[in-house]
Amino acid sequence: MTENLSMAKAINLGLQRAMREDDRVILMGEDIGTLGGVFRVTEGLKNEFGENRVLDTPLAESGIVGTAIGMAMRGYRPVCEIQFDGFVFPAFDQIVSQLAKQTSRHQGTQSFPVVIRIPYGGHIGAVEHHQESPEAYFAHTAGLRVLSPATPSDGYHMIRQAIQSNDPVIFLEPKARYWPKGDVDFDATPAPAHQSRVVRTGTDVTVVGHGAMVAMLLDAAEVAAGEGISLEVIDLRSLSPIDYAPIIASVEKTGRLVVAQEAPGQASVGSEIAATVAEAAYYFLEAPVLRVSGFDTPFPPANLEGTYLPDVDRILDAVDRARGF
Amino acid sequence: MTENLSMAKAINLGLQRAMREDDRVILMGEDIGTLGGVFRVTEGLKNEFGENRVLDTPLAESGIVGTAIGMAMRGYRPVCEIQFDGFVFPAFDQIVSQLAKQTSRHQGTQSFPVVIRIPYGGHIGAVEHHQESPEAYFAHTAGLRVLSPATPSDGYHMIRQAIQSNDPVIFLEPKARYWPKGDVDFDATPAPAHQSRVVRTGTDVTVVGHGAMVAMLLDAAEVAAGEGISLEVIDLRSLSPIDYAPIIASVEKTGRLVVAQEAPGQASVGSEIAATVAEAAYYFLEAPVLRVSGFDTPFPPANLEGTYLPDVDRILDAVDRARGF
Amino acid sequence: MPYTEATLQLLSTDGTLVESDRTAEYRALVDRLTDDHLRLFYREMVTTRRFDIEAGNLQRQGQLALWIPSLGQEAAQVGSAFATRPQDTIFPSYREHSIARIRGIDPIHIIELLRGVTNGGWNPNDSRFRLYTLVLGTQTLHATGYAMGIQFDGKVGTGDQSADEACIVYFGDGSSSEGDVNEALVFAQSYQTPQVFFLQNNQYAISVPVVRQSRSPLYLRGEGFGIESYQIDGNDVLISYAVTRLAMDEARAGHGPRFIEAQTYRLGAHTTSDDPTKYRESSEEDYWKQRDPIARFEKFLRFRGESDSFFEQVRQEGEELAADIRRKTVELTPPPMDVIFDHVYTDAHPVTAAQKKWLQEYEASFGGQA
Amino acid sequence: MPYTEATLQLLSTDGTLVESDRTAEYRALVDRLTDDHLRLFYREMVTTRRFDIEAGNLQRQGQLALWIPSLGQEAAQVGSAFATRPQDTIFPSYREHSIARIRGIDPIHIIELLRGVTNGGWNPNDSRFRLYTLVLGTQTLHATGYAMGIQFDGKVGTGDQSADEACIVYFGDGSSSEGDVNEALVFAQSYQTPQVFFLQNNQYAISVPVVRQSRSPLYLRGEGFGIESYQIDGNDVLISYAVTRLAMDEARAGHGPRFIEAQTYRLGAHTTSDDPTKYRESSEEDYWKQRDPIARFEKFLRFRGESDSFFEQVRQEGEELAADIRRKTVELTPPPMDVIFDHVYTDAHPVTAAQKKWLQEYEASFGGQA
Ligand SMILES: Cc1ncc(C[n+]2csc(CCOP(=O)(O)OP(=O)(O)O)c2C)c(N)n1
Ligand SMILES: Cc1ncc(C[n+]2csc(CCOP(=O)(O)OP(=O)(O)O)c2C)c(N)n1
Ligand SMILES: [Mg+2]
Ligand SMILES: [Mg+2]
Repeated sequence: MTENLSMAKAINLGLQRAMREDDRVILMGEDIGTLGGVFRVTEGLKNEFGENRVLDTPLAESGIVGTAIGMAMRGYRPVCEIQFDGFVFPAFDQIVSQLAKQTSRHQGTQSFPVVIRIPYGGHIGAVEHHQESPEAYFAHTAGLRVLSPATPSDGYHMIRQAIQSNDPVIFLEPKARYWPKGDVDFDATPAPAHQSRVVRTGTDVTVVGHGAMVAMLLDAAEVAAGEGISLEVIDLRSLSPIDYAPIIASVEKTGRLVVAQEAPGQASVGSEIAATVAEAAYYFLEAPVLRVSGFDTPFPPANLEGTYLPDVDRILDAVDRARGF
Repeated sequence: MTENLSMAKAINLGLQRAMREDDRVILMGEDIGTLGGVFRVTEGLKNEFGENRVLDTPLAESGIVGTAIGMAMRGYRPVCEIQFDGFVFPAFDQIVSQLAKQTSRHQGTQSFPVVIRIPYGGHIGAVEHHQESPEAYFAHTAGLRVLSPATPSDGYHMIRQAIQSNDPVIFLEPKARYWPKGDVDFDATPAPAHQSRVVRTGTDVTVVGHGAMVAMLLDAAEVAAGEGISLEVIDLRSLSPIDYAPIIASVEKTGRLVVAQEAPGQASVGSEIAATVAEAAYYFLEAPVLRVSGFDTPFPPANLEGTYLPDVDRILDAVDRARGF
Repeated sequence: MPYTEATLQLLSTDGTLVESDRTAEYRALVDRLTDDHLRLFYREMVTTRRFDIEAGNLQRQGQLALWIPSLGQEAAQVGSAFATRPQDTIFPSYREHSIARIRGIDPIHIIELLRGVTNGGWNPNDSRFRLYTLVLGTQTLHATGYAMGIQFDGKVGTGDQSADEACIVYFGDGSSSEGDVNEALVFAQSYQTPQVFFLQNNQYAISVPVVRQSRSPLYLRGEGFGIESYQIDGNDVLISYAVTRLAMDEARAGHGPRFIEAQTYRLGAHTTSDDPTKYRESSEEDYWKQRDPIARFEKFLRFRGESDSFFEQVRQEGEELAADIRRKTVELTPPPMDVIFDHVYTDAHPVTAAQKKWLQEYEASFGGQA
Repeated sequence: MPYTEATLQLLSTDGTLVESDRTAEYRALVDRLTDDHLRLFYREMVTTRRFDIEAGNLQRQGQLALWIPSLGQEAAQVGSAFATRPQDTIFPSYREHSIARIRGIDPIHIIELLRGVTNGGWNPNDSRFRLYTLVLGTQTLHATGYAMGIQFDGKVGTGDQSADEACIVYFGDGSSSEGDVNEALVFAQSYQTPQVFFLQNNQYAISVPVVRQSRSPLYLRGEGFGIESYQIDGNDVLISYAVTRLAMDEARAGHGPRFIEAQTYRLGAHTTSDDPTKYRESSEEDYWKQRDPIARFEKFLRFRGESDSFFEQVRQEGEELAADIRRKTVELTPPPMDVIFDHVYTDAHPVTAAQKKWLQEYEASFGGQA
């Protein structure tokens, strides 16, 4: 069955299906129960599954992730919601020193299937700490998997895959994409979650991104097409591990790569992709890999987010520069 | 006056001098007072300056950094010690959401001259969480400066520069280099802390690294020289910002670059350097920038650290591969 | 019900003073207040509420991204704020609009923050009212560190209350669960900092009732850390003033930190994004409306013979403030793009400098086309 | 002095039982212990101490990178460990060697951890003794989450103490300052988890005396969070057993969490890297040596008529354990390099797979030269 849904609703349905299929799936977070989450992603779930499976937790992020780890030790599959990107850092120690390392520390005796959902990214005009893109911190951390859907369909399928994964997953939900609708085929067999995907084919320059940036790249490709430039757009979907095969295959064709992200550029996922592709596609690249990122500054006041965040123009500027080599 | 000292002692003297010169410098941390720190870097300072300037704090890292921020608001210049690399994460929120952003949030009305000293890195055979290299997390975070000395001389001068800086500084002290001695000229005018430095000139391949890796690179250069290969070695010193000028100048000469670090490679400082140099020195590179890193796994049990950490052989392997292009 | 045996109160819901041995020392402080003081309390509560309503309207009209009302919490805030001395430093959470005003901050700067014009808004060294902090609880540690700085400066316990300093930090019932708040209590008790922890228990953390944070009264939390703690009726401006006043005096005198839990209620939504009907009963709201801090204090003032003209005048002031804010808000312009880069670091920084330059040139490159 | 009015004790320093109304219910529990039980308590304390000394020797001889002794804390540990039931789960800190042994773990696995052979060491699902945790306090939240899992499973408060479960988590006086421990208390009280918080107050966090963490007794911390709390003489194995036993029973019965502060003393160094003469007086150590948990219990057993041959037999067992550990330690070999990559993830992972393969090929490339 296919329905036209927002990503928020798609993830909601993905959570619901996962919970129906496996009663060891527990949701936990601030305001996710009665209220259904500040983005309503968990709406209705407490009603259906009760307060022992949809937990309105005390207000303490380290507590949320730390207790989720303990539940995983007991065989549960907790799905934590962090209310906003900027509020994941109080839980950072539990994520980086505990969750990410537990599987290795246990050497095969215990899995840690904990999902941490984080609404992230800009474009919503919100106050400080509510528009950040913290993915680099997690992509750098061995032991975690990091996913970010860009469409309602991926929202539905990837949250289910994240919950099915036996590993800790940081699940980054692009807030800017919560509301636009798209078709979701509930019965489709989804691609593996770690695969990146060509979402528009082209021949001149490859552009890759994730989350809300994918729609921006598609817009840019549309504008570029009007100028006679053909962009191939790749949706990363997984930020750790990164599936390089489609990227390299694309670069072998186009010879040019632009990586776009909202996060600050320094020591970021964009850096990683640029470095790896520059090495792996060395003989095919006709220009250096160019990166378009948020500036290396704190996220500015919302009035300036349009200036801070990469937009179609900045992407096309990089495309032009790549073509200029 | 020049003396032959260990880096631990050099930093101790640097702290002492900074405290004598400015009575707003406050040291704080776990066991740094009476005990002088688990690495004895603060030995004798509580005796000299008293317990209001050398604080044995309660055991709470977020508390240490959070109260340091408050002291900075009051005009103090706190220098926090985090006992080991792996224990900085409980303070991560205060570092990333508060310390790093406060200067920008205050828009010129308040500076945040807080130094966070972190003994880091491997080679000491210690248990879990005691051998990590967390620099990527900080290098990715706008608003912080990240320094790492590789020699006693830099230990002495750079800690003073870190304290003099009006910005937050993450000061990473390579534990493996705490004890080897080197000359320290107390009266020398040091190079600016953010500058990288060519520490051995060469012509075939440029190799860059920081902290304990610098000695490793010099060893590798020595071995390579025996095989007739000339390596130019660059000590990064500052990981944020990175001073690319000497690196690019070197690559313009050698055409080849190997970046080495103990940290896991994914989305790391090494990725950033590789990506940036691949772009900035595009016309000069005769091979892709190659990276040698810790594996993308948690730091293994100490028995395996020799296998996990880049060593002379792995560096030379990369050098060979770079030369193979 | 949130009130316990321990709850301190001076002013009952019907606006009469409650006599009790337990509150005698607080009553004495209140008796020393002049009519002008009391009028000031009232004026600040009323005008802030009017401002709050106006800001909510502005948000609905698309002028603000968000508004965070303080409706219902005016007594807890105004009373405690007037209990500080000018040399004391205040660490707010993000809802202490009346306190900002008492500290001389034009509330348009709060509007700027919520409109997305700035992440700060004022110079906290001028007002000794620090910036709003949005990551819950983090400011409690800043306050403790600041209080330690007061100790280093020797500005505590000298016996001169007009020179000694203390600070006060505001946080919510939800925030009390955060590790940082508890670490702040540890440090404060360990170093015996000159500081008051002021917990506004408005019964909710967004949709989550306080019982999820704690099944036992939160002022006991402070006790457990070895800090003298009080629970007050947070809708009684007089007890808020008096208890905070004594606590701050104790802190300034070098007797260490104090902890105050003010039982109050968020009469409106958490923010303009929130819909409280989803998670609470109107009967509960009614209960609290009957305990409205302003209505109660108005009754008290009227008993004391305050004239209609005074109330009318204050109402008028509120209207003027609202009009002023509305005018200033619509005049606000986006900040220059330099705000992104300037002051990220205090000292010169090559990366932000280069990116700023790049952006300027990049923007300039559109000059011809625009 | 660490003991307060509130400190519960059954066995005095001179090995005699203390009579008191306050401890009657605990005394009753102890009276039900058989001679064999009491011998077991003694045996575990003595053999663990001998093991601890041997491990210290091995470290000095370069066989271990580090050793973390439990010297002096045997009573707190052994008593509380025997108070658990097999179905209960234990979350240790990193010093609970006797408890590991009681839970059937060959202490060579602890040696492996400190030798750098593993970051784990045993299968915690077999022993229900979880892995040692080195980031202070983090395990308290894991214990709380686990206890919530017990609740989800309906394994609490069914009235059947032989099927119901609880867990117990150990942490130190220093660790009690960490935000995580306090958040664990918040969650535990909020969800009324079946769980005991067992604080071993050994008076120091490395060099820092407990007064820096708190000027008031730490068991009050638990009270402040609304959790029933006890302070016990941690060098009295009988009170440790009895209070923990009742607390665990309460937890299993669904009456919520309990908090126990055990006043004890780290008789030796923090670890083999540490030199306690730098920060504490020998007079203080002497005070505590006179309160040695083993000597005290030995006196008690001798009063009860335990024979020399028993003590000699236990001594002998300790020697055998030491010899066994020494032999096994020197036989330990470094783990295979696959340990770096395997089990980083449970499911297949391209990056670790590729890096493992790279390393294998890389190492193989030296094959000819080696
Ligand atoms: C660390 C952190 N987590 C979550 C949030 C999101 N958030 C903003 S306000 C709020 C509720 C706060 O409740 P309380 O502390 O009681 O203060 P109140 O809003 O009631 O004044 C939440 C969860 C945040 N700002 N910071
Ligand atoms: C988060 C964290 N910070 C610092 C350390 C370093 N460290 C190891 S043990 C210790 C002292 C712990 O004291 P306490 O909790 O009293 O336990 P004890 O060692 O006395 O049993 C410290 C500071 C650590 N392991 N984890
Ligand atoms: Mg609240
Ligand atoms: Mg201790």
